[in-house]
Amino acid sequence: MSELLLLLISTALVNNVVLIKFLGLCPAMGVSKSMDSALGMGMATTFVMTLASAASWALEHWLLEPLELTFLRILTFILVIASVVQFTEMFIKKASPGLYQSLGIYLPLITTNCAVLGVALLNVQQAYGFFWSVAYGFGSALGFTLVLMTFAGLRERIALARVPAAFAGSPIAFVTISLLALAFMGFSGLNV
Amino acid sequence: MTNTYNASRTFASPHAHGGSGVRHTMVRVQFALLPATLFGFWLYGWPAFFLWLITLLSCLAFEFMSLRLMGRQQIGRTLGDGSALLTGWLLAMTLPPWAPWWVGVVGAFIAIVIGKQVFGGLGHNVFNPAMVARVALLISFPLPLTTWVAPLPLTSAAAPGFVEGLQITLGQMHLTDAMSSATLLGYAKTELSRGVDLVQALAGDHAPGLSWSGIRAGSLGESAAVLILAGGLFLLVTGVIRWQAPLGVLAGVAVPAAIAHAVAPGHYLDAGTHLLSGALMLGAFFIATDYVTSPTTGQGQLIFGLGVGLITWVIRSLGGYPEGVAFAILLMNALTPIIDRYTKPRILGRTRAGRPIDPPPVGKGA
Amino acid sequence: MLAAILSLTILGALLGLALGIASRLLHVETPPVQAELEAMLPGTNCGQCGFPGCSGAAAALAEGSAPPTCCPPGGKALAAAIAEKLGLSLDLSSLTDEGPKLATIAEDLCIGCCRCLKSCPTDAILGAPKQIHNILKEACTGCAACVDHCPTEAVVMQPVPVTLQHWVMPKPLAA
Amino acid sequence: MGLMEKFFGLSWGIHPEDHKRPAADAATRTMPVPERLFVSLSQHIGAPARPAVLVGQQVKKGDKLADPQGAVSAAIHAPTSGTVTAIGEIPAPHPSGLPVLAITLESDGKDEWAELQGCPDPFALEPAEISRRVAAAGVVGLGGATFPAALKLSLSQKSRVSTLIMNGGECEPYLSCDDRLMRDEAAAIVDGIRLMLHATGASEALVGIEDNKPEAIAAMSEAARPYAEVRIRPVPARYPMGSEKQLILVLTGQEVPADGRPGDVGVVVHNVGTARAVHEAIRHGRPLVSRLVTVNGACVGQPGNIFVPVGALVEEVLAFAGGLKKTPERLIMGGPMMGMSLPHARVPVVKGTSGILALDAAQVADRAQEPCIRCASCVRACPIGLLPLEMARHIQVGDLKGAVGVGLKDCIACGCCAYVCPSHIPLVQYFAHAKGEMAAQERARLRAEATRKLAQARSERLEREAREKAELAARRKAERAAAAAAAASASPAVTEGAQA
Repeated sequence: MSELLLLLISTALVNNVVLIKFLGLCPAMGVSKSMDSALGMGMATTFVMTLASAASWALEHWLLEPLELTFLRILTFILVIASVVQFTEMFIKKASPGLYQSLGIYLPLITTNCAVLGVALLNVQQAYGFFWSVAYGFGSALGFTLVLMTFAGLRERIALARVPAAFAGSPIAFVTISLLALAFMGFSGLNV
Repeated sequence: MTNTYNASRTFASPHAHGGSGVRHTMVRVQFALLPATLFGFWLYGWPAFFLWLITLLSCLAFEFMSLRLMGRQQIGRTLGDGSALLTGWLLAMTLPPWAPWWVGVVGAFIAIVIGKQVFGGLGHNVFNPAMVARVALLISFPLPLTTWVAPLPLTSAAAPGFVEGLQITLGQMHLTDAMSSATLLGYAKTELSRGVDLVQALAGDHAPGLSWSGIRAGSLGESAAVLILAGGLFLLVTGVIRWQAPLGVLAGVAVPAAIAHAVAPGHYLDAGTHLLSGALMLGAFFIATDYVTSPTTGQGQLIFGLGVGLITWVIRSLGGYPEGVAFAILLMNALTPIIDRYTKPRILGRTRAGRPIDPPPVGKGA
Repeated sequence: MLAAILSLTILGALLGLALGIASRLLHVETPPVQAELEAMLPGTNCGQCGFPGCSGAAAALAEGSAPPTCCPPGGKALAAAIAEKLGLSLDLSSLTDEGPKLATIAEDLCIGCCRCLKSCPTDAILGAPKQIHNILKEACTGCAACVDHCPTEAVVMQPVPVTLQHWVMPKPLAA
Repeated sequence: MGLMEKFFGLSWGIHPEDHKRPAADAATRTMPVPERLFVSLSQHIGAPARPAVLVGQQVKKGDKLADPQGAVSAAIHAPTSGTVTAIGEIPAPHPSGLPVLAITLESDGKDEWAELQGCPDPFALEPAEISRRVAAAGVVGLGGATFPAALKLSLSQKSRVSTLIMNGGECEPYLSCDDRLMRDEAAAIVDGIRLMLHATGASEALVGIEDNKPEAIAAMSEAARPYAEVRIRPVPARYPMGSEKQLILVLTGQEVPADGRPGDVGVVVHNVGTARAVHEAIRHGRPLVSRLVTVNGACVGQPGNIFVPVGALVEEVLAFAGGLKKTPERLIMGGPMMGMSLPHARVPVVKGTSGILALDAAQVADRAQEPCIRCASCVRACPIGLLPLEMARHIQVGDLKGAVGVGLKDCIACGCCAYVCPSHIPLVQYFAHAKGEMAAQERARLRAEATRKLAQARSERLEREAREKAELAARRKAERAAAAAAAASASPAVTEGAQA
């Protein structure tokens, strides 16, 4: 049990998928205008990432390796991720149209979210077992959501600030997320 | 002769004021910092004073430059409100005393321009400017930021004179190895990595008892934990800061430290050492209580403090860096908007979730 | 090689099938945005936005070819509502809300030709042939459609005088 | 503020220096009726009153000048005897200096009352009758809100209120008109309270008086001793103790729901001044034509409390109070925390004028606004538990909906936040601007909706006219065809072929 906890902490905080591995930056910048849409995006990505990790492990060990088709790995992973995202989009459109409206274009874009594919490929690289790869997927998605929520909170506050004209809009967002990355480096080297 | 009166513009109520002022608060904080700073000058000699001076002056210069660039009016008044001065002062307090001059200038640039003015000036920045600069310097220039110096009180013979001090700060004279030494936390971290049991490592002249008096290697203003504590209590009594954040930070470090020390004394420092070493005291009373970047309500400040304390202890005991206060402050600054959102005071007549409370059953009898 | 092609096509087919079923289960029809937009517009077809009436403006807004501030009578409130509905960012700088204007008829110039009567989208002008006309203040939307119809230029747009009840405390200058 | 109170007592609000003495201790003076009175027609919450007199008409003191209009309104009576010389616009006692409709009354110097219809035994009257007489006398809340008192009485009667709270708090600094009334006319006030108890059917009355007015507490306790149902309850002196929600919370421990009225928790709140006005109206039949006004501030010659006829100019009141020693920094009607700054002194006193203050620069302590450093002293001072700094920041960038989300609708504009703000930010001005702006946007939305209905009505009219014209044309064509057919049938042989 404690290794699971340590794995989650290490993927969520120590080598955070957005701020340390720099994966999934465009949704981090795109959807973090308000905390509610950030939470919605975080949930959607967590759902997709966990499912994608499980599916990619299954594909890897039951389909690609037995038939030595590992060169098709990225293609099949993207296929699976795309269908999971499509399913999520339909589900959110049905469940909460408000969230669907606020996520807008970034919901179908989870397919191209490099964090999702990145985590799937990292799972294969680190040759985790089924349970550990799902845990790894869930942990990094947790890290993604944590950063997204924190960054959304900061952006909501900055939206009310008197930012000089040169920095208004996305420049100040880039400055903020870089300072956030600076802060996350404190966790580097956490021998957990 | 009745004096006729004509209003110059429409005034809104209230037409009275309680008399408090921003400058008034800033002066009090600087006054509380004075004892520890003077002790730092005495302990580390002239170079410390020059570094402090350069940092302060460059902070003011960068503030003036950015205000001019942004075309703000009353630049004189804004400079005079002492916020840039305080940021520079706090930054200087966390730097190694004999660091070269450019560390102070670059730190001031990062703190004032990137840390504050970019967000819109006083009151709009989201991260504590001094900590942003401290972390940026530590990560980009590790060597000058971790060369500590053994205490050389001004009165002792070996202390560098005025001119020598200036040269050290300007970088002509580089440090001989004899002078440099490790801080308590740094020493504990290296011993741990070499697998040496902490109990014997701290038995010799590195005993933590020394840190009580402050005569030990450390940053410019942090070594005298007792003096900072005194300054902090002064601020608490005069009402400039509130008790929630400092108590949270100190408890956030002391509690896990005590538990871990009890479980494995060999691997974890005890609570007392943690409290008195490194930048904790300065962080608890002067940095965690920075109005702009900490939560608004008392409850939020308590959570903020506990978070800072816990993360500091985690980084100190398990992390890669010997000192975690700066990182912890930045991380909790990032979480402040979320903390503020969930620790709003309850509005009179509404439930905590914001819906109007339903009135009690009213009737002739009830 | 065959295994690669086969496995991918089967996988694709299976997933496609699953998605087809799911889309039928989770089908939800969304009302066309244009109808909702049209309900928000004033509906006076005054043409100040340059589109053929409010439905034209609604269609342009739905396609995204018209900015949310395209409807002057709507003022800031309408622009904000449209921007929120379409999820667009809004800059109110272009909309100089210098306050609504109302049409007033100079009674000494009015010759009772009824030309302005017919052009008013809200029937705000009262009058009969050869009688002096006048304007109902509550009905006039300030769309100025009547101004250029008047041969004797008796119709003038005048700003609405501020009354005690409608006065708004000025915003303090931000330091 | 004692240590106990700091930790366990009331933590909201502020504790300003009350500046009430020596004005509160000075004896009450009565101002002679000035030569000309300007009686404003909107001196109360609700629709302005409609003039009931003609220009040139002779009136006696107490005659009705204007009738209430609509559900929420109040009657207005002649403050003195004389002739109505004009009904027109005069500058209103409002910071904007905009005009308001008013009746100008030229006094004939006799100051002669009309024949009044008092009632020796008012407790025999029906509660509804008492409300009717109070309405007929034009009594409004004298605490400053000026809500028509009769309406409140009948509303409480309907919602079966159990407790009547008399607001003797007067927590605003400088003001002492309620204090003076309680000291001099405690018996009249207690009698008014008993009348209101009878009118509302409430079982007990709690009179909340701040403990910085010991003489008033003593006088009222003395006057209320014979009546058990009237209980004097001293409350801690702090601002805004006089606000409805705070007084109810402290006296009864009940919290009024955010969008509800005190009636929802079985309570109704009236000012002690209103009680005296009710007593005068029921016992002696005298309408509300004059009131006690505190004239105070560093620039006033002899500060004190003065009985002023409604409609007298502020200029004349100041002249009667010893004139202005120096030009004031700011002239205020009401208290310094919630009062209105006046554009100039040539504006009339109204029923809601509890004070006229001529403050100098030191007392106003106005300084340039500096950026907000989020010190949250405003959050601690807010008696309603709002976040003034967040609301102001939302309003600064123009996000009014965001400000409402943080609680702008619950703000009572008491002024505590702006009073304690170290950066001197005019927070209440932001909130007043935002509320005004939202009201303006709401009016614009309603107007747009009305316009849409008018546009639809017009298009329907045009369609109907077109349809009728078409039918008319069709009917005429049919008639012509029928006439032609009839003509054809008269000579069938000739036209048969052509018709087919």
